[in-house]
Amino acid sequence: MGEAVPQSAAKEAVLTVNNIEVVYDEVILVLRGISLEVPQGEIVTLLGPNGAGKSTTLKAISGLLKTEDGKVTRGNVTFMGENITNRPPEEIVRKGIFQVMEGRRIIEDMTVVENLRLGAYTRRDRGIRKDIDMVFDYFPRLKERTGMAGYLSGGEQQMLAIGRAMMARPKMILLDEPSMGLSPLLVKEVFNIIRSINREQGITMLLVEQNANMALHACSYGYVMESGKIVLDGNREELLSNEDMKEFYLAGGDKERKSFKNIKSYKRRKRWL
Amino acid sequence: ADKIPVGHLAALTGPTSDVGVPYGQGIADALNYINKNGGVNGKQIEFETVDYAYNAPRAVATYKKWMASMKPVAIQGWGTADTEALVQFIAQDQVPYISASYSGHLTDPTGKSPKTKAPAPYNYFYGPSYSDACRGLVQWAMEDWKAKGKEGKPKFVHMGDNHPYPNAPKEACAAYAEELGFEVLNPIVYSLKPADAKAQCLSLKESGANYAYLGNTSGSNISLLNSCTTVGVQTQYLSNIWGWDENSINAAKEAGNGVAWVVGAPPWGSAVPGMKTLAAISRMSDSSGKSERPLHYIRGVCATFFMKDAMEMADKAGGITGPNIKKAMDQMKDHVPAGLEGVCTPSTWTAEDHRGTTEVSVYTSDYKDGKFTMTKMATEDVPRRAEWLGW
Amino acid sequence: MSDPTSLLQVSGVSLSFGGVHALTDVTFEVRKGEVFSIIGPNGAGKTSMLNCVSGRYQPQKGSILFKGQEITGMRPNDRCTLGIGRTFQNLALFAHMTVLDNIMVGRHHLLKNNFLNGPLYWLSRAQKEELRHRRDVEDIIDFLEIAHIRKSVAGTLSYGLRKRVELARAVALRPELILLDEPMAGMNLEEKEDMARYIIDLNEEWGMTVVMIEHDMGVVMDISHRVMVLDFGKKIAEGLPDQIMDNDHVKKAYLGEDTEEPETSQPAEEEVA
Amino acid sequence: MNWNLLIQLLINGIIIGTLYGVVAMCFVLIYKSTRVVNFAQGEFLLIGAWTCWALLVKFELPFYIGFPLTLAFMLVFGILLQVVVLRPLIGEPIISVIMVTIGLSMFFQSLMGMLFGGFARPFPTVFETASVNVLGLQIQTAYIMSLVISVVIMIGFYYFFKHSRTGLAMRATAFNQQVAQSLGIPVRHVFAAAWAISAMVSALAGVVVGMVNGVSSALSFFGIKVFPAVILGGLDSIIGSIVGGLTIGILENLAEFFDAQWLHIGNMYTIAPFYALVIILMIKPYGFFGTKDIERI
Amino acid sequence: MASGHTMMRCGEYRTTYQADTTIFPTPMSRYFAVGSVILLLGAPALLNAYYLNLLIQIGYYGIAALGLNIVVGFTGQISLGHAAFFGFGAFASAWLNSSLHIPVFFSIPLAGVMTLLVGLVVGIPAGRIKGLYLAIATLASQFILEDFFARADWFTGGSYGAMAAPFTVFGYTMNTDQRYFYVVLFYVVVFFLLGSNLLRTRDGRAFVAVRDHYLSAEIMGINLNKYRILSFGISSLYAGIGGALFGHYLGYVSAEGFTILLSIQFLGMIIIGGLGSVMGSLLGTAFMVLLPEVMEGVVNLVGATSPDMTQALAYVKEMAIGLSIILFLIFEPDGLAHRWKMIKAYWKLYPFSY
Ligand SMILES: Nc1ncnc2c1ncn2[C@@H]1O[C@H](COP(=O)(O)OP(=O)(O)OP(=O)(O)O)[C@@H](O)[C@H]1O
Ligand SMILES: Nc1ncnc2c1ncn2[C@@H]1O[C@H](COP(=O)(O)OP(=O)(O)OP(=O)(O)O)[C@@H](O)[C@H]1O
Ligand SMILES: CC(C)C[C@H](N)C(=O)O
Ligand SMILES: [Mg+2]
Ligand SMILES: [Mg+2]
Repeated sequence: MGEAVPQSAAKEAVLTVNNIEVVYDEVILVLRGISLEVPQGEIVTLLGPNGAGKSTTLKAISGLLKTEDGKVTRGNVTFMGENITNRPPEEIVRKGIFQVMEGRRIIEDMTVVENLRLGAYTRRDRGIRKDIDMVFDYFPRLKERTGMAGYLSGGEQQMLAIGRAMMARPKMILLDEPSMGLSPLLVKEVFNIIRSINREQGITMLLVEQNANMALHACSYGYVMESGKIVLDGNREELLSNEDMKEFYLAGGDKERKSFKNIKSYKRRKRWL
Repeated sequence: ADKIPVGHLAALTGPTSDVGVPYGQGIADALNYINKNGGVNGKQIEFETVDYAYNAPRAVATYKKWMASMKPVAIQGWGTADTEALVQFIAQDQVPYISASYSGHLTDPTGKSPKTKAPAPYNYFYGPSYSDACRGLVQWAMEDWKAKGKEGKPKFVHMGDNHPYPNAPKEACAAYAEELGFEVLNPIVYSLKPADAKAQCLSLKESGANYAYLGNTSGSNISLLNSCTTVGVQTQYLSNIWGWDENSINAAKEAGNGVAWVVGAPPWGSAVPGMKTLAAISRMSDSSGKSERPLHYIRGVCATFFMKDAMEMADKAGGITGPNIKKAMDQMKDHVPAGLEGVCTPSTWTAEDHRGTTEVSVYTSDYKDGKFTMTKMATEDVPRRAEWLGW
Repeated sequence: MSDPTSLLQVSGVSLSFGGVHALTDVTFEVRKGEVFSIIGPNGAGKTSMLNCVSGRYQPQKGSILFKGQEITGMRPNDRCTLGIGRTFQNLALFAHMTVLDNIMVGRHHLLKNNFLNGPLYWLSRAQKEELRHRRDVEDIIDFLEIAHIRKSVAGTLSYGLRKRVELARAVALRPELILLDEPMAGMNLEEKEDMARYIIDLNEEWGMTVVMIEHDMGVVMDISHRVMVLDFGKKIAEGLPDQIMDNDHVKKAYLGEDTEEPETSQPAEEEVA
Repeated sequence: MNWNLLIQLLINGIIIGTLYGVVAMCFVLIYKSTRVVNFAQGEFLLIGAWTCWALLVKFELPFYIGFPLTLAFMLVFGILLQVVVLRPLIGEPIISVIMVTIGLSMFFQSLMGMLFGGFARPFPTVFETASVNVLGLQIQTAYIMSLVISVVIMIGFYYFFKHSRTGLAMRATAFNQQVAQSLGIPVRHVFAAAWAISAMVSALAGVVVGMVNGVSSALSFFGIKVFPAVILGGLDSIIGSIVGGLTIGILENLAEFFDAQWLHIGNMYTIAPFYALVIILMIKPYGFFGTKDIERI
Repeated sequence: MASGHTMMRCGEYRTTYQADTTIFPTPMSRYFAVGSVILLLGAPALLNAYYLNLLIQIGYYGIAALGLNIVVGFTGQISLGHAAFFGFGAFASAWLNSSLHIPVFFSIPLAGVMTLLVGLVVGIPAGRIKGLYLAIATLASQFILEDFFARADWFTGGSYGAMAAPFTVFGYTMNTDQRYFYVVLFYVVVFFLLGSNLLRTRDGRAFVAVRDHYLSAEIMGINLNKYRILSFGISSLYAGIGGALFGHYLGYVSAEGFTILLSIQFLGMIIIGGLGSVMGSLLGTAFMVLLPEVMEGVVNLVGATSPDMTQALAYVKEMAIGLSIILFLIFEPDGLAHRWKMIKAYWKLYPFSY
């Protein structure tokens, strides 16, 4: 994906989120009209502060919202021309969208291998064994862990969650903070993996990240959201050179990185709202 | 005309519904029949049937509810636990209570017997008490033992759940058995609910009991006999009045052959004069007149008619009130309700002694190829000892 | 033997689960008033180390001294009374309680009312006591800027906010030693800056000694006084932040500087910043 | 000491215990795939037994037709139950679902009472020889049948959960429905399969008990009676359920032995297993084979 | 705040921490609660015996249900043995009164304390056993206690049960529903207030913390064993008080009244009412007490003319109860308290939903 894509509209969008509104528990309005597009074979990233609604957006796409008493009350989500708004999650998985949930939601009372096999639940081909080995090649640590996955360290669980998504071989992966809790070395590796999966298998990705730097470099297009709204979007270059982005997400950009020690005020947030 | 409020507590569901349903039906049919045929001296009986599922607290709650609203002048009741729980309440409220519990504890109206737990002035039931019935059975058993020419002391065992009903005659009967020359073994507990009882049967078999008293109701006895037959128990079973009937004979099939049990009424269709009235009563809930009513049904009818007769007497003696009905009951001597001759056993109640009868009919049954017969083997006259009052 | 400046002394601690050696003969010391960071690759045993200090795990070998007192066999709830508080890597809030109640639980060992006088609320001193502590808790809430979610049910918060509430809860314990397990995971730059500020204030103004596990090297370098590196359960380095950064082993095993560069224009260090 | 009695009681315990084991297995099956404790388990037995009884007695079908028909009926019943009652509850707190099974139990208990009355009904004779001799103890043929079938089922389940894709999916569903759904597991189908299989196997147990003791509402008490068995074996262990069942069966009979020989308390048979249960749980809090909770923080 | 402002309150306005920690989140709810109690004071004069009886039932079961909610809803330990504790309280009070001649006035609270002690003993396994395993262990205690009731002649009258004398104060016998109602009402008010206070103070929070995340609770300084066992103790106290009130109301106590079925019903009350909700305990109890009565009423419309029909209707009634529970949970799986909250939230924010 080396070349930057100038406009998200340049390629056919596989996934279109059209002005959706999401309500939890029938009362808590969280998303107020989010629209975004993910073109075929690209990596699109979604950034934003805590509580902005990034995870909610992903769950609205994958249908998992339903399992948390949430609902898309307006707008719609289309995947490959098909309306998938409020469809049950397992149906959406079978259509080819796989979400890696935030906070490493692995199945704790199963082994690593069993978790991986479950990742491939919707597949019926023979390649499962081979793919398990592939995951182990990427994350050799996992291979040595034979006990219950619940005893893995945080980072190991994160590896497993990513590995499980690789097993699914979906058309599209929604990644919710994949680099969370990983060591710097592994963060780099995970982004390498993300790019290589994207490139080699042509899997489209929607990536939610806090590591804006990494995410922006990996993506072709990005959105920034705050309090349930998209406040900024643009392709990689645009975002990387945006002054606000530099200040709040990218640590000053070209300038000397300022030390965490010297930040004296908390309330310097810029809000686009 | 004024109505006569009567409460009817029945066990139509729950662990004793197997016998509770026919008995309750007998009472209801009898009451409806009475109302259809002139009532009690022209007064209609107004009765409410409440299913309390053999749950004593529920019976007490129902009683309290009745006393707060309909204020019955008499009650047709059911189980031992609930009737014994209500003894003091009804005495206080002066409500005659005819139960289907034949617990010996209910037979002492004054409490003069040392064995009495509590005086039960307002309690009545029709038939021999459980204690007397069991005494009659062991009496019969001893005769049987001798008739068969066996040597030594026969062994007797009481079997039943840990529940007031099976427990009621436990000690009284064991004492009499001992007196008659039985060796009394440790009682065996088995559940009132039908359940596999092979373990208990193995104990029974090992104990070598010659005579085993079954204190539960028919449903649980069927299971017990099935289990015991499988295990190969050789015992003469002696069943209580609620423990064996047409239904259990059919259900247990060959496994139940030879059970000796207490019967408180002639079987349906016997050649006795009262059968005609009985058939008419039965038609109250079965217009075809085809159903064959089990023994429990017939006893329910008798229990109701004794009450009706007492009400009539009370009416003449100044009004149908609890105390008057009691007085009337206490004056019955070898009484048989009109029209039910040969169906209801002549019964006598006095102000001092509520043992209506101490005569015990012992029957046996035989099942073969889908048919069965019931045969009377003996009528045991149990002594009416003063110290057995209330025990 | 106890050095008045030393708050926590861990000596020769080993811990294994079946065949997995989570910790092997680890020895270190945390001095009063410092910010001490533990870094290391995923699965190195960092969390396990905190678990040994807070009492969740019992090391098979070695001893742990807190304020000169042996705490190795002590129950976790008693250690908290001594002055050890912590946050968790995989969120461990009381999901169905409000944020406020979550933090109030932190006051548990400081409160005196109980099941005998608590129910008599108005008649006993319970009400006064509760309100007094409530004021302290409000201070913490103000300090961590979570006033707006005070009454929210913790389980419905976004990941980042939950981390902050966890910190508030740990602070409410008024510990002398606070153990933070990846406090900045799942936060963007701006939020990390805030978090760093909070930690510095806790350390400098509230006088808490901090032990922190963190993968963001920028944060670690900037705010910690000393750093310890674990790898495969063994301590491989300890020292001032700058020394650690220069350690070859650390560079290789943890930061991954020798691995293939990601396809971005930025050098690796700045990416994680 | 009466060795003969002891041995006979032990054999009896093993036989009854297997039956407990089968019912326990039905329990475990549902628990393992949905985390629901099925309080209506006893009613499944009851429904199965009455259905078979009705087919054999009312419709006068031979056993080899009536019995498979019963199983088929129960399969459909299980699926229907899932579609109508349990599906709307997917994703809701497990405790609500458990309460629903209590509601189901009340409902079916009374429905059966209404349809078939409170009497115990005998089963028609199915096996030529009603009982066979095992080590000197007569044992009903029906029990032998259940023993054989249950061992087969047990082995089947064991492999199913350990190795099949669906088995894995069931375990995943039990762990967390949301995660399972995120993996594309059709939670509804998993539920349906679990309930249907469980209902079917329960029917088998119901028929066996019915053959021996007659069919009556008392059958449903089995549902509660096997709780100790389930727990002793470990809530989520197929093998455990059988071991637990056997343990309880043997315990009951041992209690009967001690009671009959020395204690003479009466009722030890029913109560002793519960004492044993508490003691065993204190030593092994997850039963013999239950999976320990993951205590990781 | 006292001034009668007419403006609608929209959202939350609280100025002191005290106002913020009250049991009643809005003045409305406080007026509502106080108002209901005042209204209830007049109930004996206004209602007939039937309704009074229902209210009394809701009262004593409600106290016990709150107790169960403390152990299940707040501490997260399922108990299947609550009926046994309820029974123990009933027996204990009857026994204290009849054998030790302690007036009923004192025997009721004393019975509560006795039950608390039993609860603590039975709760000991909770220190080691968790989740459903614990639930089944409590099931065991249910059966063990039931067996004890049927056997301990000296204490319970064995399988025959025991008589419980009526409640007397200052020589005044509260033997009618009209009078006994006040006794029950007093206990309900006191124990619900005590309960609410407990739950908003230190130990109450500890219970919830243990439920939500016992591993982190322990690290927050909460002694797990202590609170797990304590919650059994407190829940038993409530059960014991409820049971004692029940015993002296009915006048008769029998082991048959305290079976697993009642335990399950208690569980039903709190699940339907809402786990972890004080008000829910009462709402759920009302539901479970009234449901059979409503069904009875519906069924009586058909009118039974024979035992056969009475029997059939008894079954229909049970079926209807089962069905209502199922339907209720399908449509309101979080319980009545949740629905109540939603209604309140709706009104508070009306007309601005969301
Ligand atoms: N199940 C839920 N019920 C109610 N509110 C919820 C629920 N889940 C999320 N929210 C609310 O929705 C908002 C957005 O949450 P979301 O998890 O999408 O944020 P996020 O952008 O992923 O934040 P983070 O970076 O912290 O993960 C938050 O204010 C949160 O409190
Ligand atoms: N209770 C346990 N049972 C079995 N293995 C465990 C247990 N706790 C930790 N481990 C293992 O010990 C090792 C160290 O785990 P730990 O959680 O301490 O790592 P960590 O340094 O915190 O890693 P991360 O940065 O990924 O969180 C891991 O390999 C983990 O699988
Ligand atoms: C067991 C039943 C037949 C009821 C019986 N009348 C009793 O005494 O309890
Ligand atoms: Mg998120
Ligand atoms: Mg860790």
